[in-house]
Amino acid sequence: MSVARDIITVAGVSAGVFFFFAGTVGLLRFPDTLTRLHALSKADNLGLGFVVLGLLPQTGGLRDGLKLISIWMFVLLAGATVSQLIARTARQSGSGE
Amino acid sequence: MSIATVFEIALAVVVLGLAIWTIAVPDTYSATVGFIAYGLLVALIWVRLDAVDVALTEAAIGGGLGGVVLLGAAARLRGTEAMTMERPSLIVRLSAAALSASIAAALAVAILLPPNPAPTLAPDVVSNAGATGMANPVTNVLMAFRAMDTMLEKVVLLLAIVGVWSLASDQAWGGRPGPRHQADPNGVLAFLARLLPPAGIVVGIYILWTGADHPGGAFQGGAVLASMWLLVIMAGLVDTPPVRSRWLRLVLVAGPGLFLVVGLGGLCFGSAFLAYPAAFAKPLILSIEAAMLLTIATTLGLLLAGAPERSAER
Amino acid sequence: MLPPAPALVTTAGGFLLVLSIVAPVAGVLLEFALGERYVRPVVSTVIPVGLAIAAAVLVLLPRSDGHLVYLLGAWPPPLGVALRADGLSAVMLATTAVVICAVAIFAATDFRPQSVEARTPFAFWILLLAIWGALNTIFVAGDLFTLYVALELLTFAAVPLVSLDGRAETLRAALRYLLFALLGSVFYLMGTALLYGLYGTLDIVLLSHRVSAEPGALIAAALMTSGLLAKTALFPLHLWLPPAHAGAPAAASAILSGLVVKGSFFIVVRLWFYVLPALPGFTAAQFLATLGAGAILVGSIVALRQERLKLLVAYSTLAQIGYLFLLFPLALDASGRLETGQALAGGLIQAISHATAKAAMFMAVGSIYAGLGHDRITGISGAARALPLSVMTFALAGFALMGIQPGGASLAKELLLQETARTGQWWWAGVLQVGGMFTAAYVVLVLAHALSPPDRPVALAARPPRGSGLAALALALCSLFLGLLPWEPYLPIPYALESKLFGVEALVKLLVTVLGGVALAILLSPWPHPLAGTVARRDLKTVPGPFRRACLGFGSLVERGDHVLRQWPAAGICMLAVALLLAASMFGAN
Amino acid sequence: MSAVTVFGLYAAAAVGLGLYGLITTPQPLRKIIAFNLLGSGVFLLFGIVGRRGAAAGFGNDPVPQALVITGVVVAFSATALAIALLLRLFQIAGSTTLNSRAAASPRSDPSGN
Repeated sequence: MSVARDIITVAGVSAGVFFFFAGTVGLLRFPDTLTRLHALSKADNLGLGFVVLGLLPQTGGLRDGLKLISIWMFVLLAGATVSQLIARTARQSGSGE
Repeated sequence: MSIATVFEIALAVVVLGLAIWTIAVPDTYSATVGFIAYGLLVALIWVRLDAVDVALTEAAIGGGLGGVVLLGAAARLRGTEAMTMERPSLIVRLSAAALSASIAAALAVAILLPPNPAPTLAPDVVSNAGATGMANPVTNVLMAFRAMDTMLEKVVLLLAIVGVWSLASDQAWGGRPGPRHQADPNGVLAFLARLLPPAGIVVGIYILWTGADHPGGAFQGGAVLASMWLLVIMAGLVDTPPVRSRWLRLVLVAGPGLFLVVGLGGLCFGSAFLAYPAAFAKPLILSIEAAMLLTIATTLGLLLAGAPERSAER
Repeated sequence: MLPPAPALVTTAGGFLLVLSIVAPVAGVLLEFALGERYVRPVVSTVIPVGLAIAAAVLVLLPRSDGHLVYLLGAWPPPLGVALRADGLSAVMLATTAVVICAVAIFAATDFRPQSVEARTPFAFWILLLAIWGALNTIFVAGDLFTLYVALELLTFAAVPLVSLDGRAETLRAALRYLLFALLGSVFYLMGTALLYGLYGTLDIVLLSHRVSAEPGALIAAALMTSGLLAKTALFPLHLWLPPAHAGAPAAASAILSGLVVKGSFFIVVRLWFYVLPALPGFTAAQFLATLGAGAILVGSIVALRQERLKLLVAYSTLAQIGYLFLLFPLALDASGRLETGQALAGGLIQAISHATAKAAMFMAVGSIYAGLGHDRITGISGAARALPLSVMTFALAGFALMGIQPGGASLAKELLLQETARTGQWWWAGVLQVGGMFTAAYVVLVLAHALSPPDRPVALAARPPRGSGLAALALALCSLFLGLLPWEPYLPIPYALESKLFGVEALVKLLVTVLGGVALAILLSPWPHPLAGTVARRDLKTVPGPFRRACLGFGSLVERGDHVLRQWPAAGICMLAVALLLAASMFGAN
Repeated sequence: MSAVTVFGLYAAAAVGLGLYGLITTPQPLRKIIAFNLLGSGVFLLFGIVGRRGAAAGFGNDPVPQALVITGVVVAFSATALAIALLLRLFQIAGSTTLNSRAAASPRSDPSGN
């Protein structure tokens, strides 16, 4: 049973790390603000989601699991809002080209 | 070499790189952004040092709110910073580098020569924890064993507010701090400012409450509440209160005031100043912390808002 | 278990120490919460209470064996924090109370609360009580980290005082002050971290038993000392002091110059004499005093070249701070350990004498500024007739500082001179004498200008209120009669000294000081001499022209050097160099 | 190498970097950032001291932790006050240089030397 849990964890966290890595590469390589933002927000949301998913089997109980999931939800919410704001500023100031 | 050590070395190297970048990068704005990332990674170091209370504080106050203050200033000063002043001459820089390196080396020697066995007060803290009825050792130190320091540091926060306010122009005195934020009431920021604070307030109070037995406490909770307040202000949903407001003044002195009153109670009726009667220790400490939470949240928020700039009338 | 040491039990009357901190802090909170209308009742309650507490400590201390101890929360150190008062704390508490009281009376009209709340009175009165609370904490704290918090409290209260008037110049001064003071506190904090790591306590008494000459402890001592020196503005770490002290409003300058720098000085004394008396050793003590001598020389020469009176007084503070640090080598015993003896007493009395006299001086200068509308030294002729009270206050405070009997400075100088003879360090005797002459020089210079007849009748811009003038005068008189006070219960002073203070020999010494001062003033002040037509002309004739020109050239060189040292990078480099040199000399001694 | 060694070396390096930045950067805002860096290094010193004093079931001595929490809050207040001063200075003077040219340059000698 614990082996199965560990496998899920390793798989989930590895997937998360992959997305973070991809997002970081995108942040560094993409040419302008909007595309960078795209890489960053998408990869981070997915990456954190997979990390949380991977960690869920390791939690002690329902409470801790809920805490983990709510962390992810908060990051989603904040990330979405901030990306929106950055994108709008970028478009208004014309630096999104 | 264990995997933990590899991770720690990697962490130290990354943090060091960020620190160097923060100092060396020509653009001030970039330096500020670098410092925020730095602050969050330093919190990880604190976790590795098994000091979760400090990690929370460092992330919330050192990296988070401190970063916001710096970022705000960098944005306002952008443009002027670049054009300004000449860098010091090469000789000055070289000698500064040499001397700083010597100080760092001396410090490294001093910190890495371990006394054996290393002195610690942890057992003392454990054996006296019964007097307060709380399990978080850091809260015990802050609120009971070294309560005087904590109380005086609340006064430092209050003085910082006085100092910031004293920078107002005479016309704006008594008015509202900071610029008025105009935001689209149906925009995404306003949406977030309506959605997040209820959850944030719960989290802030939870951090305070859990601080009795687990990592957490008034500072960390206060920082969360302060950021919720700032979010609402930045979304233009509420305005900063005028500094003349009597309520505001009362909230700002509530924490140290209650601390002082409880302390004097101990002096008059109990065994000593800032001593808590054993039966009421936990409720007393928690009520002081609750008052402090309110005071800290307001103080931090107002420190970020800055000096009064507009008269109280809209 | 052994019974706890006497320093670790609360003594009778120990609660007074708590009250000495709580009273001003409660005042701060009340002022802030209640606002403008209640400032006057709050201040006029807190000040008498504070005075009474200081007096009670003075009375109780000799009866309880010279020590008051209070364990906060009844937790004994090392876990808890203790407050302790000894003779040094008691006299400093009393001095602070007296100076704060005088400044409050002086400021009562300048910062009069209005019916509508205004900015400056709001800030001033809160900051005044905050400084008082911070200083009292510094004087009675028994724990190095509590001292750190108190130091920060002091800085946070002092910085906004500098920029109260809100001009760009004072804002700049305040920002420099804040940044350099923060650098100082960080150095202090590094030292506390190292000491805790080595000994597992920050309690002063416990540390003094545990501390030994290990590398970590020596580095900690060097770092903490240099941090405190930066906060005290000892030459060459003084970049922030002249603009800050000269730019602040008069009442604030009096507090900053008279009291605030004494806070960090007091912690240096605590650290060196009470935490690690055996560690610094001969070289480090000589080094500190050498910096002090440098401060006397540079501060005095630059003071004599200032055009503005407030800057002159600010630079003279710089010189006087240097004077305080001469006590360290004189307190060494044969084995290189610092003894809490006569030299310490002399240094502390000098600090007290300077606190009272310099506060009075700044208030007098403030009144002259307000009265004439400017404070250019070349334009104050006739001030003695127009503003007799202020000029007299300046004169009395100056006399007290230059060591006229029975002033505190003369007693201090006598004590220190005896120690130079006892320890055979004759070179410091010379510095002490020259320091006195320099003080005489700038006092004489200002008085000569103020007493000289004006070219045209003096038009007063405003008449300073009489209450303010009397408060300053009272403080100057305090300083002038400090030598008559009974110091024995609090400070280690030999009984036989009083007789030496009066008599022919003392008079001759005084005469030499004053004449030396006159000569220095003539040689080093670039301004045209106001009395050139009368007495001084003969002196001028006897001084060969080229010689005076050379002196003036030297003065200008020193001023340039001072200007370079007050640049930020130079001061920062000095700070690091001082820390490293201190560490090196301590390593050399152990 | 233990965590104490690694982070101990880092803390010393951060102090050195912070000092260098504080001394050499001309812009006040950069000085404030450098001060914060310096501060974080000093706080880490406490953390290392505490980590070494791990005992009684705690991974880190709680006393230095409490000292750091107090210190962090004080450092934050200092940052906020310094920034407020800086912004006000900028508002009034239009620049943020700490050297005022008028007051800083040695005045010409009135006696003609």
